[in-house]
Amino acid sequence: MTPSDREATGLLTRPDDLVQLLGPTGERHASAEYDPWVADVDDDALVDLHRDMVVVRRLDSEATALQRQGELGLWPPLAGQEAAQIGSATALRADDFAFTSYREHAVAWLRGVRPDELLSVWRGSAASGWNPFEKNMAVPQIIIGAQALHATGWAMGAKWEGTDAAAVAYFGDGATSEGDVNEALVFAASFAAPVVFFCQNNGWAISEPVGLQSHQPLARRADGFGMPGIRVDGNDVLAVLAVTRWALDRARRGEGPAFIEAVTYRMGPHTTADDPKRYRTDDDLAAWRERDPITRLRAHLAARGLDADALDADAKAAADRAAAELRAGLVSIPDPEPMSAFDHVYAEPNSHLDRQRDHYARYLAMFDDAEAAAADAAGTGAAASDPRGGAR
Amino acid sequence: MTPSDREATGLLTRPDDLVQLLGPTGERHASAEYDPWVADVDDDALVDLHRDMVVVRRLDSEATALQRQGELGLWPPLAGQEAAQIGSATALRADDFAFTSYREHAVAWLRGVRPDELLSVWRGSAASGWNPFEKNMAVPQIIIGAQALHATGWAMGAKWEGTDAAAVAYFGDGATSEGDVNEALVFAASFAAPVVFFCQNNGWAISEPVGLQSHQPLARRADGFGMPGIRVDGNDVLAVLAVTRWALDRARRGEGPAFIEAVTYRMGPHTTADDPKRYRTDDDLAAWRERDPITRLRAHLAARGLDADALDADAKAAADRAAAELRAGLVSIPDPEPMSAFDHVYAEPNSHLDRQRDHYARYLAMFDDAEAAAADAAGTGAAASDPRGGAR
Amino acid sequence: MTTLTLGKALNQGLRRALADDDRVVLLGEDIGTLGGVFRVTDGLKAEFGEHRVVDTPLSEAGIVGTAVGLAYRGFRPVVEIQFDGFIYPGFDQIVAQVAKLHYRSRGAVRMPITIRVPFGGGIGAAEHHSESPEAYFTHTAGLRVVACSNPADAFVMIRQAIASDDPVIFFEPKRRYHVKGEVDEHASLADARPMGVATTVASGRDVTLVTYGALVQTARDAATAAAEEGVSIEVVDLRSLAPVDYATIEASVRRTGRLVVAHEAGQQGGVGAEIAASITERCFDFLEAAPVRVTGHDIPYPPAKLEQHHLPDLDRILDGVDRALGRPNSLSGVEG
Amino acid sequence: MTTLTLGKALNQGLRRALADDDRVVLLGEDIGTLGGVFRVTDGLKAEFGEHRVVDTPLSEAGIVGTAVGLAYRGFRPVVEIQFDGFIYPGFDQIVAQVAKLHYRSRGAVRMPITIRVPFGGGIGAAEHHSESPEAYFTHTAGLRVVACSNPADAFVMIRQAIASDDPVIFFEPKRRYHVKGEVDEHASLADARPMGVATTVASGRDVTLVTYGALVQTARDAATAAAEEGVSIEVVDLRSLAPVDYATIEASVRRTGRLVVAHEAGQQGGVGAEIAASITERCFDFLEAAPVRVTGHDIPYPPAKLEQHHLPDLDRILDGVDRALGRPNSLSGVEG
Ligand SMILES: Cc1ncc(C[n+]2csc(CCOP(=O)(O)OP(=O)(O)O)c2C)c(N)n1
Ligand SMILES: Cc1ncc(C[n+]2csc(CCOP(=O)(O)OP(=O)(O)O)c2C)c(N)n1
Ligand SMILES: [Mg+2]
Ligand SMILES: [Mg+2]
Repeated sequence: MTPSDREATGLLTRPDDLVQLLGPTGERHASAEYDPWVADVDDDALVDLHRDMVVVRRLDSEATALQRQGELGLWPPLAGQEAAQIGSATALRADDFAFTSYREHAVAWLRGVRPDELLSVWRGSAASGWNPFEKNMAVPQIIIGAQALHATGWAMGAKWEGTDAAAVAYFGDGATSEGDVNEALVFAASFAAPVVFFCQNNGWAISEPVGLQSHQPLARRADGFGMPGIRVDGNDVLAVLAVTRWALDRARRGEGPAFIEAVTYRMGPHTTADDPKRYRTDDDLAAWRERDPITRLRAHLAARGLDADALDADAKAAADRAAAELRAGLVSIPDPEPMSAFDHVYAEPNSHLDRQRDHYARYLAMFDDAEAAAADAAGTGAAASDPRGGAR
Repeated sequence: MTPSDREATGLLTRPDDLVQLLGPTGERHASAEYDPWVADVDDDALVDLHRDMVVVRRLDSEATALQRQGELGLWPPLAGQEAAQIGSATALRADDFAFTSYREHAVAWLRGVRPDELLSVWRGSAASGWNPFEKNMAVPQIIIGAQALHATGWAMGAKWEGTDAAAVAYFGDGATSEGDVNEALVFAASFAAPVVFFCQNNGWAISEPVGLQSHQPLARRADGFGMPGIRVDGNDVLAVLAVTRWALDRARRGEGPAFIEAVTYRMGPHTTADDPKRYRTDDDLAAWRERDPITRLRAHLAARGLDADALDADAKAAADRAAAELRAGLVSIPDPEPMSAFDHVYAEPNSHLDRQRDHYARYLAMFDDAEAAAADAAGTGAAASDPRGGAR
Repeated sequence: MTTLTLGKALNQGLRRALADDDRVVLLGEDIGTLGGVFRVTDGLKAEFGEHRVVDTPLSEAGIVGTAVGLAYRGFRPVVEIQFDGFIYPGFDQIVAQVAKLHYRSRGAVRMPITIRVPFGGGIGAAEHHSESPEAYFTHTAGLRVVACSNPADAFVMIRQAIASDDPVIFFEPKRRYHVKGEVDEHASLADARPMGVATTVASGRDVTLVTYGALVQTARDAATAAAEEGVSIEVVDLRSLAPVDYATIEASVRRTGRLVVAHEAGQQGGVGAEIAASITERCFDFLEAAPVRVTGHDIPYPPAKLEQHHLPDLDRILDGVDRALGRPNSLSGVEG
Repeated sequence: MTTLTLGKALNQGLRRALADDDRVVLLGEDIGTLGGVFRVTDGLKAEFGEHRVVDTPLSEAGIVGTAVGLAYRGFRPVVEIQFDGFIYPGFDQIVAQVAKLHYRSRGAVRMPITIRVPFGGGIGAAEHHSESPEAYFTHTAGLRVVACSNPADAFVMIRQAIASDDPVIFFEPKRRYHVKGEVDEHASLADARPMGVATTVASGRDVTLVTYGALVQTARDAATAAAEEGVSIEVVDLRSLAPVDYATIEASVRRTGRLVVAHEAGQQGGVGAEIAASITERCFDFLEAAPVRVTGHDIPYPPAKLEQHHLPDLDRILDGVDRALGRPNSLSGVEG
C-alpha cells in the first residue's frame, strides 16, 4: 500500500484465482467447475466466437479511423477487450437485458445493433442510436457506474414478475470506486436480484491505473456484499463465456447476483481524444499484446486441428462485410432537424417547453423569411440573409 | 437470501469470528491476539469504564426525559451502545479526531463536550454545540454516512503532514448502504489513510433490520476494499477497547485503515420521535437485555473481587453529578438572537447576504418601532404592536 | 365526501394507485413495516405485499437508480425520500438519469417515476429536515415538479403524478400532513383539474399573491387579514412549479397590476425569481410595481428556535404586499 | 505581460497558489500524471509532488468529501470536477457539507475549498460534457460561485478563489481554454479587482447586456455588430454569479433602461431569472422594457449536431437586444 501501488497495474497480473480455460498459447486447461458450462461449445461455436472477435475488432478500428477522418466526434475503442465482451454477451439470452457503459460495442454488435445505430451517437447526430426494447440493451451510459443500479432495478422487476430473465451490468475498474456501483451490490444482494455485475478490469480509468482504485482484486469486493466474486481471464473468451453462463444460471434459479471481474487490457487510448503516451509505457502494452484474445483463440483452434488460414480468411471476409456495412451505415445517418432538439424532453405536452419551442421555431422562421425576401429582392437565393436586417 | 433474511436481525447473533474478551456473564476470555492491547487495563481502569458507561446511560435517559418534558426538540438515545462508544472512544488519543453521526453522545462525553454543548443542538438553540477543534471531534452529522469521507480526508491530511494522529469515523449499520461510506473505504485504502471505520451495528436503521442492508456480517465488507475487518462484541467494552487500539496503532504506523463492526443493539427508539413497537417485538429486546454491556462489566468486576455495591454507589454518585450538570447546562443554553440566523453563512463579507440581513433587521425594527409607538400612545409597553398598523 | 388529513389523503391516493395498476410499486426507507416516518404509506405493505411496497436499503441513489431500472422494465415506481434534505445523494440519478432518459433514448424509454418529498419547515426539526429544494428540480429539464397544499389536491395529484408518463417530483407540505379537509374519494381522475393547472384559492383586485405548499394557508390568512384593512388579495395556489401555469397568473396580474410570490426556499435563484422574471416579461405593461418576493433567507436552514425568523409568515407576506402596493413597509425609504 | 491561453493562465495561477501556500492541495481524476483532460494541471504533480497534486479514485462524492476532511485538517483543497455533467454525484457533499459546515459549526470550521468545473458547450462533445449547472449552486446558501471569461481574470480569480475562506464553485469556460490573452503574472493579488466585482467590458448607452463565461466574447461581438447598426450595447462580464455585483448592473441599467441577460444554461430558474427579478426590484422605475433573457432551451443538452441551435449565439443575442429595444424581433407580434 505504498504510493507506488497506487500507480500500478500490477494488480492485473496477480494470479489470485484467475479462471482460465485457454492458456496464453491456446492450450486448454481443464476445469471441473467450469467445463460443464462450455460443454456444448464445439468447433463451430468456437469459430463463431473467433469470427465475432475479429469482426468487432475491425469495426472498432474502422470507427477509430472514421473519427480521425472527422466523421465521428469521438470514439472509445474496445481493442483488447474483445474476449471479455464477446464471451459475456454470447452467454446472454434474448430476453436478458444488458446495461452497459460506453465501450461495449461488441456487446451491442451481438445484441443486433446496426452500424448506423451504433455510430449515430458518436457522430453527434442523435442522443442515442437504438431502441433499447428492440435489442434488450440499454443505450450507452456515460455517467460512470450509474447503469449498475439500473440493471439491479430491472432485475428486481424481472424477478417480481416471475420471469427467469436476468440483467447484466457492464462497467469498468474505475467504476468500482463510485457509490452507485457499491449501492447496486447492496440492493442486488438485499433483493437477491437476478443481475450479473460484469466488471471489465482493463487496467485503466483514463490515465489512472487500477492500483489507484484498489489494492485488491476487484472480484474480492463481492464477498463482503454477500455474493460470489469470480476473477476470470478476460482475454480468454471461453472462460468468460463459462463464468458468465454460470452466473446467469444462478441468477435465473433465484440464487441472486454475482460479480465477475474480467481481467483484460485496454490496448488503445481511452477515447480518440486521449493520448496514452502521457501515462503509460509501451512495455506495458507490449506485454499485453502477448495476451491478445484473438491470437489465443486462433492458436487454440489451430491446436484443435482447424485450418488457421481458412479461419483467417473467413473471419476477414466477415470483417470486410461488417466494415462495408459500417461505412454504409455511417452515410445513412441523417443530420438531425433543428427543431428535433425539443423532441422527447417530455412524454406529455408541457406548456412551458411547448411555448419555448414555438418561440424558437418563430426565430428560425425569421431566417427563412429573410432569405426569401433577399431572394425576391435579388432574384437569387444566394444573397445576404440577415433576418434582422431583413425583418426591418 | 429469502425475503425473511431481509426482515431479520439474526445476523447480529451469528457467531462468525466475534471478538469477545468478556463473556455474557462477565467471564474473561483469553485472546492471544487482543489481550496485549488491554494489558494495562487494571481494576481502576475497569472501574472507570464502568462508571463512564453508567454516567452516559444516565445522561441519555435524562436527555430522553427532557425531550418528553418539551425541553429538547428531539433526542436519539444511545441506550445499549455504551460499551461500543465508551470502549472505542477510550482508545482515542487527544490529537486523534472523531467524526461521528448523531448518536455518539458517549464519545462526545469522553472528548470533553459539556452538557450544554451536547444539548443545544437537540434543543434547537444552535446549529451545533461545540468547537470541533477544542474537542477534536466534529459536530454531529445527520446525513447518513457523509462523515466517513470527512474522516478519510482528515486522515489523508494528517498523514501528509507526517503526524501519527488518526481519525475515527463512526457510523451505523444502515450507513453501510450509502455510497459515501463505500467510497470512504476506497479512498482510505488507496491512500493508506490512518482512519478507523467504526460501525456500530445496532441491528436497526430506524425500522429496518440489518438483514435488509446486508446478508453478510458487515466486517466482511472490509477485505474486498483492501483493509482488515474485525467483528467485535459491541457490548463488551474491553474487547471494543482492544480492537480499536489495535486498529489505531496500525493506522499510526502507516499500515492504513481498518474496519470494525461492533455488534450491539439499540435498546431504545431510533429517536424520541420513533415508536419501535411498530416494527419489533419485545422478545428481541428482551434477549438483548441479557447482553447489557454495563451488567456484563459489573459482573466481571465482581468476579475480580471488587465490591459491586460500592461500585454501584460510586457510579451512581457520578451519574447524579452528571445529571445535575446536564440540567444546569440545559438551563444555561441561551435562546438565539433572531439576527444570529445570518451569522457564519460565510466567513467573508457577502454583498447579497449582508443586504438581506440589513433588510431583515429593518423589518424586525419595524416591530420595535411599533411597540414603542404603541407604548408611547398607551403609556404602556403591553399594547397591541402591529408594526404595519403602527407604520401607517 | 370524506374528511381526511393531508397525510391520509396521500395514503388513500397511493392505495388507489396501487389497486388500479399493478405496475405501481412503492420504494423507500421505512415505508413498509413502519408505514413511513410520517405514516403516509401506513398499511400499504400489509395490503399489497412486500413486492409492491418495498423497504429498501439506506441509499437514496440506490432507491432512485433502481427505480430507473424498474421503469426500464415497465414499472411505475413511486419513491419516497424520507426528508427533503436527504434527496441530494440521489441527485445525480434524478438529474442525469430520471430527467434525461426519455430524451436520451429518443422517446423509447419512459420514466413514469414519482419522487415523493416531504418538504418545508415549521416543525421544529433537526438540520436537513426542513428544506425546500424545489428550485433545483424546476431548473432541470425533463422533470415535472408539483406541490400539493390540501387534502383534496393531495388525493388527486398523487394519482395524477403516478399516472403521468413523465417523471414528477412531488412535494408534500410536511407541516400540514395533519390538517384535515374534505376529499371526494369517488371523483374520477378524468374530471379532475390537471395537476399542471394552478388554482385561484381567493379572488382579489389589488394584488396577486402566488405561492404553493404549506404557505398557501398562510397566504389565505394574509388575504383575510388584508381584507379587514381594505386590501383585496388574489391568492393563487401554483400546484405545478414546472411547468408553471402562467395563464392563470398572467390573467390575474393583468387585473391587479401587482405580484407577490412567496416561498420558504431561499430567494436567490428560487422559484420566485423565475415567476417574477416571467411575469415581468409577459405583463410588463400591466405591472404597476416590481414583483415582490417574500422568501426564506439565503442561509442554511437555521436551528429550530430561529425558524420563525426564516419562514415567511403572515406578517412578512403582508409586508411584501405593502411593498407591492407602495404602502409603508419594511423597506420604505431604502434605496435599491 | 505574458501571452497565455486561458487554460495556461489557470495552470499558472494554480502553480502560484501551490507555491505560495503549502496548505493548498489539488485533488481530482487524472489531474496528476495526465495533467487533467484539459491539461489545466499539466506539470504540477511533477513540480509539487503527489501529495500536493493528487490523482484520486473515480468518485466525485469521494473527492469532495475527502476535501471536506482535508479542510477540517486545515488544508485548502482545490478540487477538479472533470466535466460539468459529473458534478452531480458530488452534489450532496457540496450542498449539505461544503456549503453548510461553516454555519453548522457556528463559524469554527472553515471550508476554503475551490471546486473547479470546466463548463458549457460548443465543443461538439458527448452527453454530460457540455452542461451549465451554475444555477444549482447560486441557489445554495454558503457557496460563492464565479466564472472567468479570459486569461487575465483566470489567472487572478483562481488564486482569489483559493485564498477565499469561503467555498467557491469556480466555473471555467471550457470552449475558451485555448484562447489567448495578456496576463500580468507579476501583479499582486492585493491590487487585483475582487472576484465579487463585475467588469464592464464594453460601454454603451442603449442596453445593458449581462453575461459570463464563454458568452462574454459572444456578447462583445454582438456589441460590435450592433454598433454598426447604431445600437450601443454595454456589456457586463458578471464574473461572480453568487453574490452578483448588482451595483455595477444597476448603475448601467439606470442609464440604459434596458437589460438583456444571456447564458447557456436553461431559462427556467437560471441565473438570468434571478438577475431579471432583482434588477426589476431595484430599477423598476428606470426600466423601459422588461428584462430579456437569452438562454439555452429547457432541454437536456442536445446531441453535438444540434448544439448550435441550443447555445445563444450572436444572432440570438442580437434578437434579444432587439426585444429589449422594442425593435422588430423574433417575438414581434407574439402575445405574452
Ligand atoms: C461520474 C463520472 N465521472 C467522471 C467521468 C469521466 N470519465 C469518463 S471515462 C472515465 C474512466 C472510466 O474508467 P473505467 O470505469 O475503468 O472504464 P473504462 O473507460 O476503462 O472502460 C472517467 C473518469 C464520467 N464519465 N462520469
Ligand atoms: C442521507 C440520509 N438519508 C436518510 C436519513 C434518515 N435517517 C436518519 S437515521 C436513519 C437510520 C440510520 O441507521 P444506522 O446507520 O444504522 O444508524 P443508527 O440510527 O442505527 O445509529 C435514517 C434512514 C438521513 N439522516 N440521511
Ligand atoms: Mg478501465
Ligand atoms: Mg443502526
